[in-house]
Amino acid sequence: MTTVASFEIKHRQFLDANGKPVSKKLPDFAKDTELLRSLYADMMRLRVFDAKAYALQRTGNMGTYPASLGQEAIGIGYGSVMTKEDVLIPYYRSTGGLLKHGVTMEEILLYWGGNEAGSDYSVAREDFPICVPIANQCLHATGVATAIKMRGQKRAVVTEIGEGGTSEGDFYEGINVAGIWNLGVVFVINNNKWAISVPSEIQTACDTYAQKAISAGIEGIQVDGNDIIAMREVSDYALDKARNGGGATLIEAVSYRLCDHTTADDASRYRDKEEVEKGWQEEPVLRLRKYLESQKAWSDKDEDKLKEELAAEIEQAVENYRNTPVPPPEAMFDNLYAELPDSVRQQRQAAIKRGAQ
Amino acid sequence: MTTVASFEIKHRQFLDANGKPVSKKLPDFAKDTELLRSLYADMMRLRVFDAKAYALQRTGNMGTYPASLGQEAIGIGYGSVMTKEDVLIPYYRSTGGLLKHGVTMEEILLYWGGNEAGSDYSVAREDFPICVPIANQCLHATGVATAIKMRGQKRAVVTEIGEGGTSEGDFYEGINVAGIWNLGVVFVINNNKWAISVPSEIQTACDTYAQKAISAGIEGIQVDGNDIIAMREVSDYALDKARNGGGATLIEAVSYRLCDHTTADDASRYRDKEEVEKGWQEEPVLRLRKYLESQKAWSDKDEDKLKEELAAEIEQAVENYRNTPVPPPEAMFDNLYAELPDSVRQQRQAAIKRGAQ
Amino acid sequence: MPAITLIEAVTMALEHEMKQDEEVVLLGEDVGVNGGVFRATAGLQDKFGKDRVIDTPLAESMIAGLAIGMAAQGMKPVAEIQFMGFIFPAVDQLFCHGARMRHRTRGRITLPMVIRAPFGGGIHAPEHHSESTEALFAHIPGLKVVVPSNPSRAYGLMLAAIRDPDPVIFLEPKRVYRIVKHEVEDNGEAYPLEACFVDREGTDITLISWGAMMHETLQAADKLAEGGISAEVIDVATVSPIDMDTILESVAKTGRAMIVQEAPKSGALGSEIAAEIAEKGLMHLLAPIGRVSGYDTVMPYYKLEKQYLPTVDRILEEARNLMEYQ
Amino acid sequence: MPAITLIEAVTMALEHEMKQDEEVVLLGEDVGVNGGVFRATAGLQDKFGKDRVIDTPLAESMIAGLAIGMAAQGMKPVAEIQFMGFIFPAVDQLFCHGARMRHRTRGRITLPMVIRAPFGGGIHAPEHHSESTEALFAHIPGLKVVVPSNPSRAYGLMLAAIRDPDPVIFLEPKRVYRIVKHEVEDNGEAYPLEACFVDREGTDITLISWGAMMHETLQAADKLAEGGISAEVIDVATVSPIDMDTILESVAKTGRAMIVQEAPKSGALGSEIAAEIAEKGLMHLLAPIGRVSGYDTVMPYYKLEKQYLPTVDRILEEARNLMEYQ
Ligand SMILES: Cc1ncc(C[n+]2csc(CCOP(=O)(O)OP(=O)(O)O)c2C)c(N)n1
Ligand SMILES: Cc1ncc(C[n+]2csc(CCOP(=O)(O)OP(=O)(O)O)c2C)c(N)n1
Ligand SMILES: [Mg+2]
Ligand SMILES: [Mg+2]
Repeated sequence: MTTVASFEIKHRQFLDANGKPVSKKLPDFAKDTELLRSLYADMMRLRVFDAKAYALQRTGNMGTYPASLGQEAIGIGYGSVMTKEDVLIPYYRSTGGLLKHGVTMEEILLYWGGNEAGSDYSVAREDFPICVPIANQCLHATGVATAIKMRGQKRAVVTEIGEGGTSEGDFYEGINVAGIWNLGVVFVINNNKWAISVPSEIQTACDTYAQKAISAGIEGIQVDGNDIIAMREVSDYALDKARNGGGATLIEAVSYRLCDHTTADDASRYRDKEEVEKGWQEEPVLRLRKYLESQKAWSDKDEDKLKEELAAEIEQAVENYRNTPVPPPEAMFDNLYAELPDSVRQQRQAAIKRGAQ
Repeated sequence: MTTVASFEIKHRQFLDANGKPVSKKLPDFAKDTELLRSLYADMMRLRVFDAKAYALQRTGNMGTYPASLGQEAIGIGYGSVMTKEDVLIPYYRSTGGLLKHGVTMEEILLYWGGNEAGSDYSVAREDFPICVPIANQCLHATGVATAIKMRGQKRAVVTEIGEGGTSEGDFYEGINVAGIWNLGVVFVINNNKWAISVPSEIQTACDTYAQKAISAGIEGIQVDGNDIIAMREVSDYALDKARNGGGATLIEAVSYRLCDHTTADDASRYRDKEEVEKGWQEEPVLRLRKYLESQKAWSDKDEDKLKEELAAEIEQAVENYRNTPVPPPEAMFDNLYAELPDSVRQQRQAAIKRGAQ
Repeated sequence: MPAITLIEAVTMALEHEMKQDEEVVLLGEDVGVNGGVFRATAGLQDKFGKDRVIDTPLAESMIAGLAIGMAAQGMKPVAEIQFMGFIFPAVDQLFCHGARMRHRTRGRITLPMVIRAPFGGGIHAPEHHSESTEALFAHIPGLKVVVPSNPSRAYGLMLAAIRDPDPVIFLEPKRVYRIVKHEVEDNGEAYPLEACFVDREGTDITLISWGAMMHETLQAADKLAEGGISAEVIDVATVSPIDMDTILESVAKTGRAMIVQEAPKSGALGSEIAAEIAEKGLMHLLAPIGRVSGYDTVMPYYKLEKQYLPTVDRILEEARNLMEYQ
Repeated sequence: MPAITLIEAVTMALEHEMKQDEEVVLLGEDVGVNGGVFRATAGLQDKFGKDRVIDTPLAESMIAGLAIGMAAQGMKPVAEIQFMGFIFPAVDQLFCHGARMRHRTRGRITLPMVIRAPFGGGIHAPEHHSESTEALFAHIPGLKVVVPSNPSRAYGLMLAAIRDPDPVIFLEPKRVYRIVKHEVEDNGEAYPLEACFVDREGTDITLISWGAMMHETLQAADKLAEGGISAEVIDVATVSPIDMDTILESVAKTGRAMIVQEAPKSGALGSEIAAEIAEKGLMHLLAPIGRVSGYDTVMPYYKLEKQYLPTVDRILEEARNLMEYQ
């Protein structure tokens, strides 16, 4: 037999689990200590916000919430290289990306608190609302990128999906068309090893998720998703390529879900403690802190100050969230169509009347 | 960056377009002249049958029909290595595979003639009916293979799909689960270059369809689908593997659709004559004939005799088809459920009454 | 002004709107060079180029998802699903996102998109090519579902669908693609959505239908007239949301209502119309509400499709039953 | 005999049938080690092994397609779709193949399979987790659609669904998964499919419901009784095909019919029931046919779900209107 095609999948990592560089050549931006400190702050911000959201749910003040614990470098990584003009098509665990792209904490809380106002982003107006059905957001990303391409704009579209989500047909349809039309989409797979209780072995027979790119004729890169430097570097490359007509990239960010799937889940039912402990040794926040410390760029004092600031910021967001009134009954109808049909208008009136009772 | 995975796609061909061996090592079975002569007869049988089906449609005696012109080596190739115990999950252009697996010409005509009796196969009782919606048959194949695996049986499942069909999510979901569960499925892609009027470039950015296997962690092989020897050899390998716990294979059979998409299509609207002429130079039937002739294993007399036999066989099938009465109105209801619900029973009575009017 | 068929009217409306509004783009399987398997987009790629008449890969979920993404950016995609029987891979996109993007973002993201699909039986097509499942779409709040029954309506309603700021499912009755011609002026005038058309006034019974079945229904009305029965005939046209006012008004006048539909009877649109009449117009009813429908069984392969589809005779029989009801 | 909840009754029925019949296998997302996100399959993988309680990859079309393939080989797959809001990727498989395999092969290949899915609102779940779209499935000939409203019915109907030789969509009202307990004997006795349950006899009005809304409906019936109104209450249970005989008989007796459903009003199951009554029971009606429904809008995020869902008060209001109708 003759060989008609051959492929390789590359892996990117800069910092090891202890925050030590694995190679001498760090990317240029890694020399910018202020930048690294801000990335650290962003990851901490997400972590503290998550903890608060959990607490709100546990105390009956919010609905189900999916945290990003252990996966902070992913959303903060790609989010940190997005411009305002780029578009984010998030899934439910894209809190990091959303926050970095300007969606407010209050909006995120409102969303998970069961209020549509949370999807009416004040800043990132073109970003899609959080996608709960698995994988179909991939196709929205290709549609947005199609419009962008047709209009000759230089904007990247980023979408994120879990490794479990790659089993859905929509994921493949998305990367396939992105390949064919050379669309400026960056598909980020958060490979946190679990899809609720289902381990990654049940989602694929592949060694990497990055190799799924080969089926679409696009570039696939595996990155250590707990290494914010690698995550940012690869994202920067991919988004830049996307903006400049270079086409789509599939990034597999290898990480680990240190938390339960959501507040509605109890991962101890199906995961070994040891595995989770091992996960903690790889986690991204401490890893960057260790590196910063090794560079004398972070101290306990910095840490305390940051925590204080974050606490205040989050407290304010929570207060705003809690002070947001429940929408009136007519909110159920008011954005159904541009103009409400007569038949439904009668139902709206009835709902208002009943709500007032 | 470090390399974490690498892959190659192999291509298999034995005979060139002129029926000359491209290498000295033909597979063993190719020494069996009787076998090759029978494969030739099978391809001719399909070709003559197709022509008859076309004529029936053109004369108002049958509905839409999709021919296999130029692609005969594919279905005859994999069909020739299927045992009775293997299961075929066909698509609408799997006439070759169906015929080889025991489905009768009459049944195939009844199907395209709008009569469900055509899907009630008298021989291949476990084969699925022809699948018209693109790609969802891939998942039936994995389901059948799951049952076979759970029962510890040694049976292969074969399913066929067009290259256009690989753009559908169900195709990927199918190969993905076949990889994970190590299912004994052989996925055959008929890459006839066109999906109705849409050329292959619009279905994929890949150089090969075989590489889509990489996304599922299964073996992918590209084969010259106009070379029946290669087609049979690769199919034999894949089916054998499937029966013996070796898991799934994706076979891309590269061919060309010499005919219109179906009788309802007019390919001259969107295809260049030259391209079709080039296609004729690669076609599988003449290719094998040339090889057989070079081996002194086929003569004009053989050809005439074969054509005569086929004509008679097909005439008989057509006669049976044409003598099959239109089903009575109650046939609409009689296999809706094992037992017809009362409400529908009343409709059945009404339909019978109206039909009699 | 030459007379044109329903499908030519679709083409004319698409072309009109593409000229008017450069955000309008067509996409789907075989819509480009081939001009669609039914020729609805014939010639348009030549006129507007490959960027505005886009042959997509073969994937319906993708087509719907692309349309959603493009519409979110302010384009006005008109996507073709080749046959309604193949729309199912797209319903996840349409139901979970298409129908509710405006709602869930409080109007921040809106989707001015159209999904076109030929539907219905009667052309001896293969399996899965002949179903009428409009009721599935009509049950989903946030979608509008439109079914033109003749060339003029195809033109006017298609313009309205494209201009509508929300997603519209536009279902084309393929059996009547070419059976009647109307003189349709290419004047860019849209018909209103959410309005029934009263095609014939009458006093004894209201016949309610849409799409291809309008033709049998109108023929039945003719025959009823010959027998001295005056039927009012309503073309629902926008089957979701339905303009029930027009229907209820008519039933108030005639006292008898009968729905004619091609879909299986159970849980179909006819059920919704009957239920509304039973709720809001009961006091006017002189007879039960009739429904002439496809049967509650799988659409048969084509040899039996004539037995499946409602006929003029079936309509007449049921109408006479209702007239004779005491 | 300990009292058990609806979800425990589902588990008991699954376990019973798995013991009885080794062709019965469970599959779905998280059904294995985790026992399902609602715990419907809790403990079953321990008891029956990984071959019979199968955690699948995350793909609903695949789950349905696998079930079809397995059932075609004579197995009896019971597949879980984690929430009804995620069933849409599977409808292509269910509508194009699941519903019609027996029909199109003239009975050669049959599909004894069950698709389970929790559905409905009221538990403060995230987006897409609270819809009631049973009407979509009920419109497809060849499927049976079953909705148990309480623990005993969940047990008896689940046994029937698994034993049924054709595909059954089994929708579990998750809001009432744990709100009532019944003493249910694990005796392997199935309830008949296609039979309504008359839960309360009455003479003044027939209240018709299914699933979670049965609970509000029964409460409303209590309150009506306090006010001297005798309501007959029917649990439809098998919502397709519907046992209309029982409903029509009841309406013939009471002269008043009202349907209570959680789904959006338009084109819902209630419409079908009302249409059948309007066609076959009109002469008995003393009042319009009432429908108390969810609104014709997108299921809102959870802060407003209480406003969306029909309440006992709404049922009472409508029932009293019908009683007062002249
Ligand atoms: C189409 C669909 N099916 C099922 C679900 C239920 N569900 C929610 S999250 C989840 C697991 C997802 O895992 P993965 O894709 O790995 O993402 P992660 O949650 O780990 O970030 C499932 C099955 C859903 N939301 N959508
Ligand atoms: C889900 C679905 N979408 C669309 C169609 C209409 N259709 C029938 S054949 C075809 C092209 C298929 O091309 P390909 O997969 O390459 O197979 P080929 O016909 O070339 O063998 C299309 C679009 C269909 N049958 N099913
Ligand atoms: Mg995951
Ligand atoms: Mg092809």
